[in-house]
Amino acid sequence: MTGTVLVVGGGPAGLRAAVDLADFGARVLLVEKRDQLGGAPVRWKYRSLAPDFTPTEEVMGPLIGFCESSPMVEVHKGSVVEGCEGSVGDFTVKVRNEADGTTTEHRVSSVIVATGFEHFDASVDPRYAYGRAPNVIGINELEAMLKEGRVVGHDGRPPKRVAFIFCVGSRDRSTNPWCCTVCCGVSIKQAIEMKQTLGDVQVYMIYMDIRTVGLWEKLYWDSMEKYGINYIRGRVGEVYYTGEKLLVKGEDTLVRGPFEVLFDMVVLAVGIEPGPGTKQAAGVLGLKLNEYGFIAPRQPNVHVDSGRDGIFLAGTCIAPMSIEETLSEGSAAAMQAAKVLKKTVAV
Amino acid sequence: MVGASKKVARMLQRLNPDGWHYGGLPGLQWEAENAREGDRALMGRIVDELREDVRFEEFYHACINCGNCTSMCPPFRLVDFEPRIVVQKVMHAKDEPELLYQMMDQYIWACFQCYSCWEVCPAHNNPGGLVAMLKEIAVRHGLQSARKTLEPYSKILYKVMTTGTQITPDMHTSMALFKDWGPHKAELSKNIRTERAAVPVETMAGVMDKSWRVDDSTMKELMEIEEEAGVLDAVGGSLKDVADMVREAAKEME
Amino acid sequence: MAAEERKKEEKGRFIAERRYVDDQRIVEPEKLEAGGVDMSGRWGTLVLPRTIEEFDHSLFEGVKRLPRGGKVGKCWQCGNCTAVCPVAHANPMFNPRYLIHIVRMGYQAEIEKVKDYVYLCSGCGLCSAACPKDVDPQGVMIALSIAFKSGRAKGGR
Amino acid sequence: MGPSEAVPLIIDRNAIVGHAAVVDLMAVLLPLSFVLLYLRVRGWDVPFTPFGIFASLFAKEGKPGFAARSRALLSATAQDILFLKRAGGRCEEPLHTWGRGLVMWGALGSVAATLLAALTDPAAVPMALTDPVRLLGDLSQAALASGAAILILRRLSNGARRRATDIHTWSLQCLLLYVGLSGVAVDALSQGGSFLAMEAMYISQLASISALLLYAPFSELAFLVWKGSLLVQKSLLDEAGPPG
Repeated sequence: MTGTVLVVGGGPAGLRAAVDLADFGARVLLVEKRDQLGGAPVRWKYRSLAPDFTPTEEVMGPLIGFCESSPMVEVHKGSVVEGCEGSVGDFTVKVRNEADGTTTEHRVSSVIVATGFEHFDASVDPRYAYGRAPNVIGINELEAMLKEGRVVGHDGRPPKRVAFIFCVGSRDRSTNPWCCTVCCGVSIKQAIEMKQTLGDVQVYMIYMDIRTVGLWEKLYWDSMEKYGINYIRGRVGEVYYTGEKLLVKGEDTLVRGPFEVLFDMVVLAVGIEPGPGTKQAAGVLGLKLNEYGFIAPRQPNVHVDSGRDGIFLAGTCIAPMSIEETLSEGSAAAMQAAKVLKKTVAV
Repeated sequence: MVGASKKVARMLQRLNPDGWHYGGLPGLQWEAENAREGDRALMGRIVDELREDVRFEEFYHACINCGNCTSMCPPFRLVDFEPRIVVQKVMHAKDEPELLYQMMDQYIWACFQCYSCWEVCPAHNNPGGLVAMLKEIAVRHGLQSARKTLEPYSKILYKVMTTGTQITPDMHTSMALFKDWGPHKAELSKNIRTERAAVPVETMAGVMDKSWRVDDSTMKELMEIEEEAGVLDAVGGSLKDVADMVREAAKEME
Repeated sequence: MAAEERKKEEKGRFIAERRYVDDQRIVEPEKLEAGGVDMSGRWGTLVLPRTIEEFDHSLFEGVKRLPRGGKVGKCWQCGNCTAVCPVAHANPMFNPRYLIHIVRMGYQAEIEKVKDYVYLCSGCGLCSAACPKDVDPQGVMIALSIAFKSGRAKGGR
Repeated sequence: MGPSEAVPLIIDRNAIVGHAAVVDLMAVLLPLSFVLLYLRVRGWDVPFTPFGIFASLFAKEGKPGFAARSRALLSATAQDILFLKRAGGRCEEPLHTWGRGLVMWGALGSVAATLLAALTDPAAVPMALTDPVRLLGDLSQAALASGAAILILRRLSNGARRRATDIHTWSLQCLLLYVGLSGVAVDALSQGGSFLAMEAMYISQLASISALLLYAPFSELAFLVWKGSLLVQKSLLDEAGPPG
């Protein structure tokens, strides 16, 4: 019997689970594919988190700091889980370091899968000209620009007129048919930050529905009432680069009018989709993927339960969700692992 | 049917006097009247026919009103025609058959079946296809509107009936594969500009031939289908010369 | 008068979906000659595109400064105002939600089409009571009708 | 301009506020009110003011001539104001229409009664209770008060409507209510109250009328007057107005 828990993925959910378990007194084996902890918020250099513009460091910093310094947490960066045998209370897992190719074996009591998500690759959908035309960027790239405090086009000049296109790679049978739940809020947050950074910029949100769920609604109201951000209901059919500016074609469904307007910059609210890490981890751990490629819990309403005893789920590898939900799911999964520990080794 | 529910009566009233529908967006008075004077039983039959069509399952799923279809729609640039409204009305056809019927007067005839809408629809609806089905129904039932609208189009209708759509591969700008064209799209569009430039403008005949090389056997089959499906008989009433032209063309090929 | 109306009706009569094309966007030259051949009639008919090529918020900013127009920026186009409006029910050319949106985005052609209907507002205040965002559409209609006439805000003459 | 001249019909020669003083006051306030209205409308930067309607009567452009225009002006006035075609025609609740109607008719009746009284008896000695002019005045004041009360109660009765109403609307309606109520009260006191009480009430009514005259150009009323006259002007010049 062992008192160690394996956490796959060093993003918000994984870090939260690791911190909670270490606090609880368990040893944690944290395996992260990339060379840096923090997951998507750190990797994509998120400036701040919706809905209250909390700086990313404020949320992620303490978690990363704890995991990197705590003697209870053994961090394996640049590594992936390659094998997993055994059953609840006593798994034997192989962790391979991608850099030097060495494989180590560990015995763990339970496994928490928190492999996270990838942003949708907008170049898959040709109509947005992403990757073909300059100044067409994703919200992930804009976050990094905002973090630098320098929002500029490819020519180094700040844009005067920006369009945010919602639901890129979401709610579309050709790409991803689900709603990513957060990119409305995140885009609005960025639009506000852009207004704050650039001052005289006209921002247009081209949306199909605004899904600022729960308390995020405040973002939507403030963006309109305090920052004068414009909303156009419709969906864009084509973005065309004129050689100077970007021509955005769409319909304003509120007036049944076609519009073809020139913009300096187009920001695509790229959605959330399961990444290759999720697929790989699910394969190794013998977990079922649902029709969309996310890991399917035993019962759709109980996210933590993977359907295999001793393996628990947390965060966006199950479904798209916001960072606050991800963090609580990390804690929830840690609780399940703690229950297993209590039954088997009595910490 | 007399009861036709207070809701319907109220809605029709709303269409009057300015003929607005769908949240007060401008609609059209004459069509509202057309719908009011229309045969209610016929309206119901039209809806049933539409829903029973084998293509319906594939062409219609559900509309989330996003406006993507319209954003790519060429007629929308000029005419107040929207594929989105077409799908919306098809979606509500069971409850509001008069709105569907109303649309069949002039509205759907603005569509020329380029199927741009089909390609971009996130729900994989096919508004252009639905319009085609509605047009067929209008012709089948010999609706006055169909006759009136189609009269100037006899020749073009003949062309469509014998060789399919009027769109040439290079008129289609999207990167995505145009489903209706098959794998020969690239080959067909390679020299089409040069070929077209060589065609004397007065004739126009050559242009049409270049648009889509249809196999003789395919064309014959197409005509047989038209004949068997009763389309030619239905057209015969109002567009006799077209029906005759199709029949003659079929005979010539034999 | 009658002759003028007939002319208006004859304009673009070859267009199959004529009723869905705005009168003012049909251009039909009285006489058209090409290469010495008289081509007047349907060959010269041209329909101008109705594409919106620019958003213009100057009128909207003007409305915000007019009495009772200050809260118009809060509108999120839910349509509650139009839903309860007795005038819109009787004459749908008057549509508070629509008016606010076209002014916000500055759709000039649309404004020209419906701006005279704004005076139909009876000032009953049902919309202001129904508005979830406290826009006060009744007051906005006052500001709009002034703005359409005012030289201060672009769009009215 | 509302019930401005709704001076009570009983003015004793010994009254504290004499008839001449009231006439003088109105002679100052009425033009001032019009000037303020003009300035307010001009402040919106619109080319048309309500007074432009008289210029339109003689305008050169437009089809019909002067006589036809005068007829149009009269019929528009009758239709829109007397029969509430515009202001009341599109009210959802009949009660609302009644409120508006009563205020409108009450105000007009008060003005008419005052003018008639001034014409028939310039000295304004007490008139018999059965005097038709006096009856008209009393009924008009009562109508004005009840109309204003209906409007206020209608707004008060609905929470959302109450919240959406701004201070200008409240002030205007309360002023109208007070003008009507005090008019009725003055008359009632003249029948059986003390002279001083009546005089005090009368002075307070004069004050409320003055306040109304000075405030009207800055209230919603200015907009209604402007909009109404604009629509009438449109029909005078035979411009294609919006279909009612």
